Amino acid sequence: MLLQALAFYAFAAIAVAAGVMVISARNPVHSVLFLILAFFNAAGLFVLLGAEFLAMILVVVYVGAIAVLFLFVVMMLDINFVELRQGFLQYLPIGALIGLMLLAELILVGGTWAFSPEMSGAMPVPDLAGRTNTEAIGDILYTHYIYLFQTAGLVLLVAMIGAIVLTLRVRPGVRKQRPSDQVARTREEAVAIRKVSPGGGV
Amino acid sequence: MLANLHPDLFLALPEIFLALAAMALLMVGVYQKEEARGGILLAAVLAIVVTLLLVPYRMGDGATAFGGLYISDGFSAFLKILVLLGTALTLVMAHAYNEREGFARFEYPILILFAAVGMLMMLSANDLLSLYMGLELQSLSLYVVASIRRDSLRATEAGLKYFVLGALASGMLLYGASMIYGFTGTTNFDSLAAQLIDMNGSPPPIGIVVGIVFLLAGLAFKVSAVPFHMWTPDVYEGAPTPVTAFLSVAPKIAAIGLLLRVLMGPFEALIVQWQQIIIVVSIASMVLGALAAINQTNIKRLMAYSAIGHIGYAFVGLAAGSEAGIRGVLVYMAIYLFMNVGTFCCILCMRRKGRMTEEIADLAGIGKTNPVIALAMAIFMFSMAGIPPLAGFFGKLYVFLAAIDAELYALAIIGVLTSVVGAYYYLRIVRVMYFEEAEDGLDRAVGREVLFILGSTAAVTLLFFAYPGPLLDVAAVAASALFAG
Amino acid sequence: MHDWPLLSLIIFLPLVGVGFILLIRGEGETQNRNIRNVALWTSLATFVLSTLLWTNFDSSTAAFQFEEKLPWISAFDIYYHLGVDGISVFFVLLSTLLTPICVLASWEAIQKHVREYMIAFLVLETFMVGMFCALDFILFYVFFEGVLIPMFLIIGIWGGPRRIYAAFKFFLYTLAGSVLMLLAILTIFFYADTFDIPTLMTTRLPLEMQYWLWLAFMASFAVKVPMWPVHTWLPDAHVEAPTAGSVILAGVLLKMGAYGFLRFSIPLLPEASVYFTPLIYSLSIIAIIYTSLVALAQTDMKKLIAYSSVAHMGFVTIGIFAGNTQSVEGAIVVMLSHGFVSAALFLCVGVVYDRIHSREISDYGGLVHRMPLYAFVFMVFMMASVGLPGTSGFVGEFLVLLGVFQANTWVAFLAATGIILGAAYMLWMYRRVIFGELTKDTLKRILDLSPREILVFAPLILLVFWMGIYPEPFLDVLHESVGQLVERYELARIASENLALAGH
Amino acid sequence: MLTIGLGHYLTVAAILFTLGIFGIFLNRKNVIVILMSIELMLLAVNINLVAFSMHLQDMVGQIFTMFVLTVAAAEAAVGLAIIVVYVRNRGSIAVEDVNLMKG
Amino acid sequence: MYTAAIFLPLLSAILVGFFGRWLGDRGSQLVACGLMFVAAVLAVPILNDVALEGHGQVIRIFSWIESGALDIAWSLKFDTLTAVMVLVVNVVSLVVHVYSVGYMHGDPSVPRFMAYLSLFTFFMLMLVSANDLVQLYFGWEGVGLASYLLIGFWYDKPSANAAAIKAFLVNRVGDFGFGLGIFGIFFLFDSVLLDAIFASAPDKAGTTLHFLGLDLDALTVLCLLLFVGAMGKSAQLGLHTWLPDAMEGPTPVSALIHAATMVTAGVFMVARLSPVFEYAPIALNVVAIVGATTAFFAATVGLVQNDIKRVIAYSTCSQLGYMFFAAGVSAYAASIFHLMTHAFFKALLFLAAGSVIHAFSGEQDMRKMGGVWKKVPLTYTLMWIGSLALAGVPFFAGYYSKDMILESAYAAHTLPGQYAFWLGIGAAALTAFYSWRLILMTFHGKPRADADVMAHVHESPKIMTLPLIVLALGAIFAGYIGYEFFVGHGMEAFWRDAILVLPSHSAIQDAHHVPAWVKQLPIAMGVIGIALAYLFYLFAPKLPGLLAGRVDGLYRFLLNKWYFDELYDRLFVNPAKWLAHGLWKQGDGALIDGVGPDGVAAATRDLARRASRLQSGYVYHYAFAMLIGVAGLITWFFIGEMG
Repeated sequence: MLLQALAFYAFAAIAVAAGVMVISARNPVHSVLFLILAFFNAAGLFVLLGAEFLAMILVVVYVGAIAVLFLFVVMMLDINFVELRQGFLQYLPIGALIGLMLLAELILVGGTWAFSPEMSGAMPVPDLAGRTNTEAIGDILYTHYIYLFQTAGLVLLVAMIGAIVLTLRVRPGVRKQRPSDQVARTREEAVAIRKVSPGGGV
Repeated sequence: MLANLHPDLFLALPEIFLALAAMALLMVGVYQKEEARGGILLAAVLAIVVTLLLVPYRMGDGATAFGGLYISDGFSAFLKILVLLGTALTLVMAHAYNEREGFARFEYPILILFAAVGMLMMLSANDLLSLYMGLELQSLSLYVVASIRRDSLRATEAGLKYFVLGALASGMLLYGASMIYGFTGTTNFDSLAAQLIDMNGSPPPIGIVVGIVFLLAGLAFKVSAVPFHMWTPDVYEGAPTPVTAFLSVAPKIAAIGLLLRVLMGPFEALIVQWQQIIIVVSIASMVLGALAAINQTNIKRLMAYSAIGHIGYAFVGLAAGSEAGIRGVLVYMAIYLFMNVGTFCCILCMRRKGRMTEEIADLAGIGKTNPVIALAMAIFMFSMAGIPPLAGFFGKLYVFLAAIDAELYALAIIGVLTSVVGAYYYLRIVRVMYFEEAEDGLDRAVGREVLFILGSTAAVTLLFFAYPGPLLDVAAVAASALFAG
Repeated sequence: MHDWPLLSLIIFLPLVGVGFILLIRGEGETQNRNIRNVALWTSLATFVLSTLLWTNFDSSTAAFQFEEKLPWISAFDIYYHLGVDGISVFFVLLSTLLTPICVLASWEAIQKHVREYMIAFLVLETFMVGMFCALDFILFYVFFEGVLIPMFLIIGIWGGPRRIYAAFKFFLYTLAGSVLMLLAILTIFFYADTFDIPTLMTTRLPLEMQYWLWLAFMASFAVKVPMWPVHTWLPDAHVEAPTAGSVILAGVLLKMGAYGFLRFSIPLLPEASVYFTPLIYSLSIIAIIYTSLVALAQTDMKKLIAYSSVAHMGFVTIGIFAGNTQSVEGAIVVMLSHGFVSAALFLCVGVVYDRIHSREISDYGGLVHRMPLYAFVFMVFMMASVGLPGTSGFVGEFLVLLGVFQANTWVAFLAATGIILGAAYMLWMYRRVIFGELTKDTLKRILDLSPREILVFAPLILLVFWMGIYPEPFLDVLHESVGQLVERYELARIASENLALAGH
Repeated sequence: MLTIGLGHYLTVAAILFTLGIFGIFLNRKNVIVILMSIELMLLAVNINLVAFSMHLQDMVGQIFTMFVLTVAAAEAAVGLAIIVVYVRNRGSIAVEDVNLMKG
Repeated sequence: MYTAAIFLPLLSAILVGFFGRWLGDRGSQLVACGLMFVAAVLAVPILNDVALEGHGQVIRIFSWIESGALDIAWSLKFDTLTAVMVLVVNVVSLVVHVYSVGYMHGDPSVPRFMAYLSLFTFFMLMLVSANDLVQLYFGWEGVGLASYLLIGFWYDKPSANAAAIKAFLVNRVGDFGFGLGIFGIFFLFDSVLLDAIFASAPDKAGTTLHFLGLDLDALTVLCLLLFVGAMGKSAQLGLHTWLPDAMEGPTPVSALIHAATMVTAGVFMVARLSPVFEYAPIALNVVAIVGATTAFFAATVGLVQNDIKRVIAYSTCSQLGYMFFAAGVSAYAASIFHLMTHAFFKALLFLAAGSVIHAFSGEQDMRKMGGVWKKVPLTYTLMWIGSLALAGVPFFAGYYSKDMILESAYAAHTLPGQYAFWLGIGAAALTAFYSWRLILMTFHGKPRADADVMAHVHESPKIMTLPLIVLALGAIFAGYIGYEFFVGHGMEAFWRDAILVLPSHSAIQDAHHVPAWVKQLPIAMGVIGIALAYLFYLFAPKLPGLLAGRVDGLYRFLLNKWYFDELYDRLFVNPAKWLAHGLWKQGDGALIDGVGPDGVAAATRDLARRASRLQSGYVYHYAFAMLIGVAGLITWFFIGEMG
């Protein structure tokens, strides 16, 4: 119990601290790294909660893919370090006030939670001893949630198309594969029949 | 053959067909020669038209599919038709423009199709999860579409703003969804409704209320209601005009539909709470929409504020929270669709000496030089201002009728007064077109399909009063479907 | 005859004309001439058709006649319901009469956008007539507001130098008033569950509700009438509008507000009307005296006539709310009379404006030397405006004051001072414009009325004398409907007096 | 204090969420950081969902989390793409420079 | 016959007015005079029929206004009063028509003039033959219109235009009272028909009327209101200011309208409504006092005027005062009698004055006349006759009627009666004085006009003098002939029920029995006046100047007509102008528009500027707005939760 509590506080504190650093670090590369740190600790929290599959996903997908993507872009854009300009602090007090008020309210709301019997969900979590978290998710993700699963595929497809549409630049003079050209190639274009006079060579 | 399909798939046929069509067109586009890609846009329109026909064909009466994630009823069908109509019209409008302005990318219609799929999913959502997924499918497509003119600084800035704020909004929405889930233990609309009604009388847990606030904030962003509207003017201005036209109708209608379903379905029991929010947002939208538009010189920006104002009026009907109110909103959105598409047709016609222009001042004197466009524009402007006998008046009439029925007098009074202020800037456009001296006028060549849409939407707007029955009846059926569920 | 949808025919015939005008093709002047002819003949045909209303009118009943009722928006029980009674029939005639006159008056004055101009007038006619015939509240509102569109365009496109300001002021001012009325209409709907005006007339609304509804109606009608202090749009609109626009504005549009009071405020909200009568009295008296004085200071002919309109409409509102037979009938007669007299006065200004392009009184003088016929015509209408017995102006004003005196002597006393002031400003203007020596070079070659202009004025002069000397045919039609109205109002008055007594 | 209940997790999530919002409107220098702030917000939501899921003994929350993660990935991709094209056009990444259109 | 007598002038007006251009000057004159002649001739048998034979009647023509209890028809009521008036009006009008043929010779718009004259006659006839108050009002306003048109006949003259407007407006002030009176009558009697009113007047005596917040005696209030109308039309003190100015019109107009007929309409009205006035003693007293004061006031002003027509105008004013105070002491018959005789001699005086003016080539200032009595003997004689009648010298028409009035006033034995009597006596002396002052200044002494003018002085043509002679005959004999009928022993049979006098108001009967000094005093005063005039203007011409210098203040006071015009300018005209301008610029412009539409528009534009400034373009501001929105709403609900 104690260990669990300690672990929670450690993960939580580091996650929050990393979060603060993400938005306040001056170097965006540092921000990305702090983001990764935050994700790691969140994954830790997930494990504490017993959602180990999600924890793994978080680490693999986020740290492995997204955060790296961030880093990649940050590097690619070769951002200069800009100094904080004036006016940054101008809105800070009022912004902080409103933000803290909101935070206080959200925390208060969290405290009001109480379990009631009607809340028994439609998809009860199976006994962890019997089935792992991963299995439990797998059981329903591809059956009950097939509709959304397919939609998720579409979302990713759109993201892909979007990324390509926006960023792909066809540089003239660069040789590369053009599937459409290849498919559209016809026999007439590809094959030329020449009369070769005998003995004359090609 | 269709009958052999799994019943769930059968019910969701419109979405499935449209998604498959989009993917098929994507394949065609990729493997086709650059020059032959123009046909994709038309094929996309065709796909939408087929879907449009499938919607009433597959209209269930509240039947759910995929374990309660999906619902098909008259309400969703009505709005789906509007959305698809808006999508098709704006796609057709885009054709000539895209060709002319040199960014006829085949991805454009495909992204629009995916967005449409997302909207259809939103309208059929019966679960917070499907709501979220539909919304995101739509939003992601729109972010890309808004900045599809990637070498234009304005377009990319619009896309960036839209994206950043949109992501913030969906973050809020998610947070709200998580709260609602946490405090009720379910995400399904039906069980949500059942649980919330169970509480009968006792004040709802604050967690649910907070959840609703966040959820509403996320949805209000999509319909650009104040104070979640801030992206609207900039995105409207920056995005290419056909995209703006699309943005101004289809996603608005879809998001309004979603709002109606969420508020009247699962959260009907909490009407006391959300009604306050809707009233505040409605008033703020009407006031800001009316005021801020006055100073605009860019017509697309003006249309953005006009859209904000119109959402305020639609919210008046929503605030009533009655069947009449919902019917009013539906009618309002239908009429709004026609007026808006028509207006954007006019904006697409604003070419002078081969260059597009968006300044209101450039409309000067077109009453003389381009009488047809001016007449149509005047019709739309008077209609938007809500002057009878044009269609816009009837839209306002029904929402105010509902508001009065619900005894929301103050809201109604503020509403009609802001409509007077709003009339000022609509009239200003009429004034520029008719009262000011003609300059060179606009270019004649605008594309036949644009003129056709222009003419037909103007005719609908002008003559709606003569035979309003069908739309009203259908809207009534749609509204009652929402209540039956 | 009775099987014909006569009212619908009258309402939509102008639109048929619009259709024809849209089809006209041709070159420059020929095209314009054809357009003018179509507009003229359409409006004349409409007028002829509308006279059937009068000849076939059954003046022995207060019920609505020539009724037509078709479902329109069944979702809310909104009907396309038309009908006229003694009160409304003349306004229909007034509208159909003034339209051809307007067309004729604009024959030469309007040279640009002739097609649009004529379309605007014909559409305007449709709305005006429709408004006076409508027996469904929503239908009424649609027509009532629809009028704004053509009028806005008429002022804005063909108006004077400050036309944009005037057009916007006109439009927004009246719109602001009428949207509140819309809410009142909707509120009534939810109480009475109908938009049907004849049914509503027999519905009694709760007192508390009546007060608010009355104020909402007032907001709309007072602007339209216009009553002090919401009258300031009128001088601007009149001054800037083209002549025919002013004619319609003064001739018909102002009547819409007073008609609204008669048709809605009093029958639907009788108790509230009684309650607010002192308010109407005060505002109207201020209007009469105040605007008459302001008219004295004017240097612009049209503005002067515009202010005089406000004063005349003050008589109308007083008469309506005094609520006895004489005052109400008088109010209607004043409206009709003002309909042609002020219309004619604007036409008179238009005649010289077309020649000299100035409306400043100081730019004229001694016109009688060159334009004796014009001077005569002007004199007739001036005297009618002043309320000289024998002209239509007298009958109405006399009846109103006679009736008002029965209701409240103070009001009659103060309102009667308007007669003195009215004479003062009209005579003053007439003298400066018509009399005196002809010294101005611009006027030395001015021409008297053309045959076309005589044609424009002739029917109006005829009407002025007809109504002044033999108003029986007009009054006959009014009696029953006004009688019913007054009866209801009287009951309400007694009721509220009882209430006041009970309260003490 | 030592028993870690739902409230604890919710508090962490609330803090992270607020930080995310803060990151969006306090950050003036770097557009990419805004994207990271959004990721923070989504992370907070995920913590919320998982915590609720476990305390409700209901799988839906975890499934929701799965989808949120998926979408977040897609969002990041699109967002980064937009930022890339924007920066190509504008030549600056400062948030303050993103105000060509206003009024 | 009856109808023809009334409508022939209208026919004349229409014919001459609309077709004057085709008829030509001569034709117009012929048509107008011809039709007037027929009408005048018809008036004689009418008088005979109605007054002597007693065939009074009401002719209904067609209905006019019908609304609720109000039911008015166009109709002609003939009784003695009407018949007398019709005769007077038609005869004087005929005379003036004929006179105008000569007087207006050479004027560019003769047909118009004739048409106006005929139109006026028609309205006047409508007035006197009205069967109800509204038709009376119709004629009343109609004559006002005609008067306006005729005063402003020479529309090139600014002064004429101003005078015309003034006449119309001052009359409107009177009509304002008259109108209210009619409304009140209807309120009280539920009818405006004269017979119905007369029938129920006795019942209504003593009832009260809630008027302007006060409960007042109904009939008194109504009679006073009606009397205000009469004051306006008959130029009584306070509303008299238009009459002298009205002399801007051509002289025949002054004779017809501003002496013989229109101005007497007020007197006619009071006499006509005698059955009502009789029951309102206070109102009668007011009438008497106002009349007497006017008689004296106008006479004093007449003393010092230099314009020949103005002198006569003030004299008219003064004589009207006599008529009113006669009516005020219930001697209506005397008042109508004087009205008739006055019509003749005053018309004569005016026309003769016109002749003089004609002789002096249009000059009206008496200081530029003189010394021509030998050159224009006929005019001179006629002037004498008129003046003698006016001064009440025995056996001229004025003597009978004026003395009767004074005696009645004395015989009334009321305080107002005594007041009227003494002022009337004073006025009689003044009248005689200014009449001879006029004659002496005009005809005697050294010629003061230019040689040019003097060379042209000549007698007027026959067409002008002939009518004068007709009038002169009237001025001489009308009194003698009419005395018995009007106020003598035959009066009961003559008047029948046209005039009602309560038995207690027997001033006329008593007048026959007043002491001898009462009968002789007016004559004596007249002689004294004449003698003084001779002294001042013939024998000691320096005396007037000396006297004027000695009592300069009084002289100026009189010369400026008691400063009425100045007072009204200060009191009404200038404030109205100032107020008008102020209300327009400050009221409408600054206040209503400034706060109303323009103010709202400006405020809206200002708000609009602020609203669009909110849209700063910065993403973080946008996000901040969303944050505020969410935080605000949540806080709202939290507060709701706690509160």
